[in-house]
Amino acid sequence: MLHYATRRLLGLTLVWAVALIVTFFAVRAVPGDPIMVMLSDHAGDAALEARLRADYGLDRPLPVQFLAYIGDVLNGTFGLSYRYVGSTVIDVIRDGMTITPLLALSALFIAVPLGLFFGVFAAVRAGSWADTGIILLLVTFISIPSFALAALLVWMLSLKLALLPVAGWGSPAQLVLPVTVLVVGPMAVIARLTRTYMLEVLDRDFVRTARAKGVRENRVIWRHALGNTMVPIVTSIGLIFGGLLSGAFVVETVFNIPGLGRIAIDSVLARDYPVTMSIVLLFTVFYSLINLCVDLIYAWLDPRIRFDEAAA
Amino acid sequence: MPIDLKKALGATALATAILAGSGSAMAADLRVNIAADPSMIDPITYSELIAGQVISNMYESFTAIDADGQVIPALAESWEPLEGNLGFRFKLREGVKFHSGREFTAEDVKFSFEELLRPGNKAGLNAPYLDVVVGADAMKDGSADTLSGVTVVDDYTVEVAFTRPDVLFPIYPIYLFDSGIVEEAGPEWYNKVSAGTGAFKFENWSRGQKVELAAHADYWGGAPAIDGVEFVVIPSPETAMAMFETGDLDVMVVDGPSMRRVLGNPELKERAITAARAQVRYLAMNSDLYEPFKDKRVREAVCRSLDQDAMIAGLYSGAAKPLYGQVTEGVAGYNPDLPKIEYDPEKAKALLAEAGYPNGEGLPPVKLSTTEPNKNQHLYFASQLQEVLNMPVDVELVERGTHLKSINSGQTPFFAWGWSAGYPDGLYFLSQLWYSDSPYNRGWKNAEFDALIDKASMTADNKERYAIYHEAEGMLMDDWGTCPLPVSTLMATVRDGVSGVAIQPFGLVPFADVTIAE
Amino acid sequence: MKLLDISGLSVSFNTLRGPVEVLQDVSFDVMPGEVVGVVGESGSGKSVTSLAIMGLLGHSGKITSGNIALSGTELTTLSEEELRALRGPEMAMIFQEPGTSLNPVQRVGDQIVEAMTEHAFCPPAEARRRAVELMDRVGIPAPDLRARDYPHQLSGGMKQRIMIAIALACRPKLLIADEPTTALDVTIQAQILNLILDLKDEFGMGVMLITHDMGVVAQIADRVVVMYGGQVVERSEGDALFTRSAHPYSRLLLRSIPSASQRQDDLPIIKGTMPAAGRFPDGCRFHERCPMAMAACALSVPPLNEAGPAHFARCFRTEAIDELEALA
Amino acid sequence: MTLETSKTDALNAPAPRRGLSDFQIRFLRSRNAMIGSIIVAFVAIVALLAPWITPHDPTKVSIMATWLPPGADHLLGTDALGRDVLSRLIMGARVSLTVALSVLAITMTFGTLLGMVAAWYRGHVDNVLMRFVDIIFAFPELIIAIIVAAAMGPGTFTVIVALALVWWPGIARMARALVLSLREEPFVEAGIACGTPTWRIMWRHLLPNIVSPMIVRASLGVGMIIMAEATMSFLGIGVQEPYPTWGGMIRDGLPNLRTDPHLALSASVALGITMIGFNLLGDGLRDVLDPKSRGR
Repeated sequence: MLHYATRRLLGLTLVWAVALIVTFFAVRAVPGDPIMVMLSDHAGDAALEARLRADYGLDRPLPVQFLAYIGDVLNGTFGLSYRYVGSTVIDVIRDGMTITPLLALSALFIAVPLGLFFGVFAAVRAGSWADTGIILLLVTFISIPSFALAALLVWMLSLKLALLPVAGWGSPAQLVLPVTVLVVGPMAVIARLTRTYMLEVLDRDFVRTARAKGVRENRVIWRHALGNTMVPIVTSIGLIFGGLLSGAFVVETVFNIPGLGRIAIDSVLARDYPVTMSIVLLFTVFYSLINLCVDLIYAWLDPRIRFDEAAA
Repeated sequence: MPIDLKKALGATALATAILAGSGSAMAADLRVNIAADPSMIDPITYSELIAGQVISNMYESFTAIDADGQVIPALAESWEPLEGNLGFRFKLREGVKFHSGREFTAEDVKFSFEELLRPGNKAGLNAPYLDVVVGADAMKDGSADTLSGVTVVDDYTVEVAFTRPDVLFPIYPIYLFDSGIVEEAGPEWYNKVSAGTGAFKFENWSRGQKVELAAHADYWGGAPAIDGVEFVVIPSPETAMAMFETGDLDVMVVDGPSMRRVLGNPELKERAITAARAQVRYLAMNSDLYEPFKDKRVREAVCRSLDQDAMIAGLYSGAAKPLYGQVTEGVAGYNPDLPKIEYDPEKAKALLAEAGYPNGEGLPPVKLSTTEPNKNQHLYFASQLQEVLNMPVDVELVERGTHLKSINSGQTPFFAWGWSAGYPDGLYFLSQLWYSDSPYNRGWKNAEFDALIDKASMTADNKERYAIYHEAEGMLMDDWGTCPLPVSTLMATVRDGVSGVAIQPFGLVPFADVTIAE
Repeated sequence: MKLLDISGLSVSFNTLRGPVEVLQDVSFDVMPGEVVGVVGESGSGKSVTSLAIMGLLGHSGKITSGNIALSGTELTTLSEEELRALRGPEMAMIFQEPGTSLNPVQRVGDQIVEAMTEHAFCPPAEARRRAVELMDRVGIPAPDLRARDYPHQLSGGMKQRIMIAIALACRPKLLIADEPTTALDVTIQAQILNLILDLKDEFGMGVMLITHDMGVVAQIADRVVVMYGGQVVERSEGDALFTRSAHPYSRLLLRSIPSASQRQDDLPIIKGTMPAAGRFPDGCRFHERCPMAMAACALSVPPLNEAGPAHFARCFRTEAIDELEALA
Repeated sequence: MTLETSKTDALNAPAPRRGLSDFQIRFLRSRNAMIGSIIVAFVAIVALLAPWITPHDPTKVSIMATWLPPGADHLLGTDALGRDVLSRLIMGARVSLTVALSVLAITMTFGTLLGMVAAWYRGHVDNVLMRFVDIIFAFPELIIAIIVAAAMGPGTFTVIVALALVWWPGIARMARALVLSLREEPFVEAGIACGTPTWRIMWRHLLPNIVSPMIVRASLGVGMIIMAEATMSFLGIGVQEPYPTWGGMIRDGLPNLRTDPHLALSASVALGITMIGFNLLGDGLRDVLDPKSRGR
């Protein structure tokens, strides 16, 4: 297993390297010149422009800039921010680096059990009105755009009922709304998947065996049936986590949370290349690590899977 | 269950608890929203309006602007021109203490100027004001280490010599800072401490969240009554409004769509303070890039097709003022007597026909370019021009940086834009936007106009100078060099119990005199 | 006393096109210590019968009439929880596909232990010890090691032995074996059958052996029930059926004995295929395929007539059954 | 036919005539599929007829009639430029569906083709293709969309390209997985053994067998693409003015949610209902076509 993990990590390094290259050049393909943004209304002052360009090394050929960026990544500063004068990228994103994963992980740890519960609940009542009701509810949850849901919740819970703070970051109460908005979609996705897989597994022979030996129905469902749906569900959790990271863009914007998502959007608008690239890189690393964990969890969940297969 | 939920949830709760510890705000801090994280908090690299809101509470210049928009002495108590208007001798205020506790003297003025010009310091908006100072070029290209044009006469007297007359120099907002700061906090002091004389000093900057300032007890104007100021970063006006309503903000700077909301809500409207904005707006028509604009009648037709009153009502919900020239109310040299530009579609059509384009026939297609935030205005212009003149206009949205470069290099034929004053004098607008040699010239050029501007910058007498502005501005308007556009009002709302918050055309007055009841 | 007594059992399933009756008026019994063979093609209703006994018909299946008594206890009126308590200690079942009938993500030892702990049959520690003993008893070498294996690590025969160990864990009085050897290699089949017979004697169980294989039945069944189209078509002592079968379907099935190892699809002798449930013809359900059918056969369902001592057949032409030999 | 599998046997039935009628019955019986298809049909008809059924010109600016509340002349009121919200909503359906169907057509064609090729030839072809897919998967999709949008400049074509780029790998992976499992099936092995040309095996044997899970995926995909398009428009990198989009309407309406909820709410509701429609239809189709589907 250690061997496998090492091998996968090596493979991931390759992916990260590609990501680094792609991001570097893609970000530079974006129209808009960071120096022009710095100059703002004063764009046109050629002397100032040339000076700034030299200050930030933007007058050098692209390959040189690229090598310099790799150096900055390796020394952990990720280079100088274009927008925050005199700050390194790591200074800009340090707080965000804990905030966004915290948001995404809290949402995941709430969404998974809730999703499993609703999915199982609906599956064991397949075809009943309770099932139809839950499905409709889940479809609605999946269908509501997160920005609309956020606005609705703020309007109801913060403004009309004054129960929760409107926005911000720092207190547990300020976590409630953003996490709720993040939870709803993935929870519904997991619930729907769980229901589908449960329906299939509940038809399988070993479930009948469990019942035939007199296992209590609860244990049949939660231990035997659900235990066998975990592999596909865990697979999708990897993807869902990617969705949560993306969801952070919207939620952090709406709730004014200084996480990586909002910093990323700000940096794109400000043409703060080094920050944008670093965040994309971080997201990529984070996301691929989560998927590696998912693959490792597979093998733990399903003894039939050998690590070689999990990689495929 | 494969995931240890208890452990996982426990970890989250713990993390939340840790975060909560650092979150509570002090009761006597004034909480104000800013629309974006400032890019800097130091006076050297200072180069954006948002950062200005924060920095102006920490740093001061020779002069300041009071709540009525009038220039008043600040760090300079008085000044007199040197011979031939080639410089000024400033008498500095005595007994002014920096945040470090050191006393402000003439050496600090010299130091500040030098730091602004020193190569590699990435100086921002304030450095260009020093271009007229003797020795500035040598400083900039690194051939001199000191600024020869600045002479420290004694601790409280400093002379600044110019290469050419610049009568407005004393009102330029050049922030002056502590020459002992590098010794005290090291060369990387920018984001760590403040080195000003203002009523507040830097305390903490949580990026993306807030900038906290603390009261400067030794402030020469008297220690502030509040403990500090907290600038909360809130990009969404909707969120800002919600936070103001729930009492999470003491002062809300109102922008964009929120203005409608404030004006539509009697309770909020009552708490609103407003000022004319020190900004001009204009529709630029570059005749080099779009042939029909060469004809003055076409330009007039365009201007007469736009209804400023309708725009103010429909797009600004009334929170804007019409503009009939290129100097705005609240800025010295404003001419209140300029004739109103009437919305007159019939006359517009007639003018266009006279120019050889009856009912728009023969007009080549043209793009009206702008950025996303200004989209609505431009959609209105396009629809009016299509409807009234049958002009083939399309709106094109361009990324901001690209747009700025394009308009500043004179490559955009047709666009509307605004220009905010850097100092409280009408010369700023006239010399930057419509002076032929300005890097920001917007497509109308006139030698007589240029001559008037040159003359104005050498005229020390205010009254005399304003008369020149009026003449030049009249010349620009008579030739329909541009269509002035409405300028939105500056607005802020103030929570009950908070007093002393004032707004002037350049924004909120520093919060030195604010008190919070309770 | 009868161990299992089924009388007049009818079961229907809800399908897309409405309810379909898949069992009609099924009656037979099993005595303690006895092997009853239930024979028929797939779809004849033999598996549904066993599921009905176990109470495992699921949501779509429903007992519409009839009774099932296990050691005198009426099962059809029991609650789900009461039925569950009986599954394991009173009745147990082995399925056709050992490959899919074990939980793939649970160690096989645990699956045996679970059968006991779920009924508080014995304390967990003892259950663990007993599980290894059982594995040893059903012929698994190195049982203490194999107990830690997952199903995919075992061969088909081994898996079926585990299934048997699970079924026997709580010493049931009735063992239902649904085609226990069909999915296995021919060489293993006999071993498993012998194991079941040995265990029957050792545990004193009644066994209901479901199979399509007349050969197997001939070898080990004390009594035989032949099913077709959801009905019992013939029921007798083992010998009687083989020597004097009174139903044409049984007779034709018996001809398959020489090729006992083949699957039912290969039965070459009976023309056509059995219709799906709900599509049975009126009258005798076999008449369309019956070489000796007559007009009356298509009009009404023949009753289960006595054809000899403890021997019943559902055919109008039982007396003329020997004509079949001539026809075929 | 075995009784034990009677619940699902209709699906495995070889006779096409019977399968079809079963499909119809299942479809008509499926509450999800019915509600979903009614909604989808409604949205599709609205989108198709949009230019003829909008009560006003959706791009007509009326500066003196801004922010009108819903009323007789403007059933859903007007927006910040006095444009009729209902008309914009109707045109928005057209834009959303155009984008979604274009993306779907592109990704389904290329994704399926590449997935099949990867699974069929395995080895290096598979390795290269799937590593490429992995890399795309390694980026959160919104980031890819943002980069593409930023690089190409916003616009309808950009949205289609960006979303197609994000979507095809999922399709390819699914097609690959389906073909990999089919490859071992006797009828395919028989085909190979008989020397049937590869393209023929793919076209005649593989494709028809992966069609129904792919259709399910497609119908669920439409909803997700519409949402993605709306999110891009919401973030300002989507379809541009003067074309109305639901995402753009929500973005424009959100700052005024409390004073003038009609703009953001009507677009949110339209988007939500359309999403519900496609999701229900997709779920329903899955239940009907492919109850054992395990594809994601």
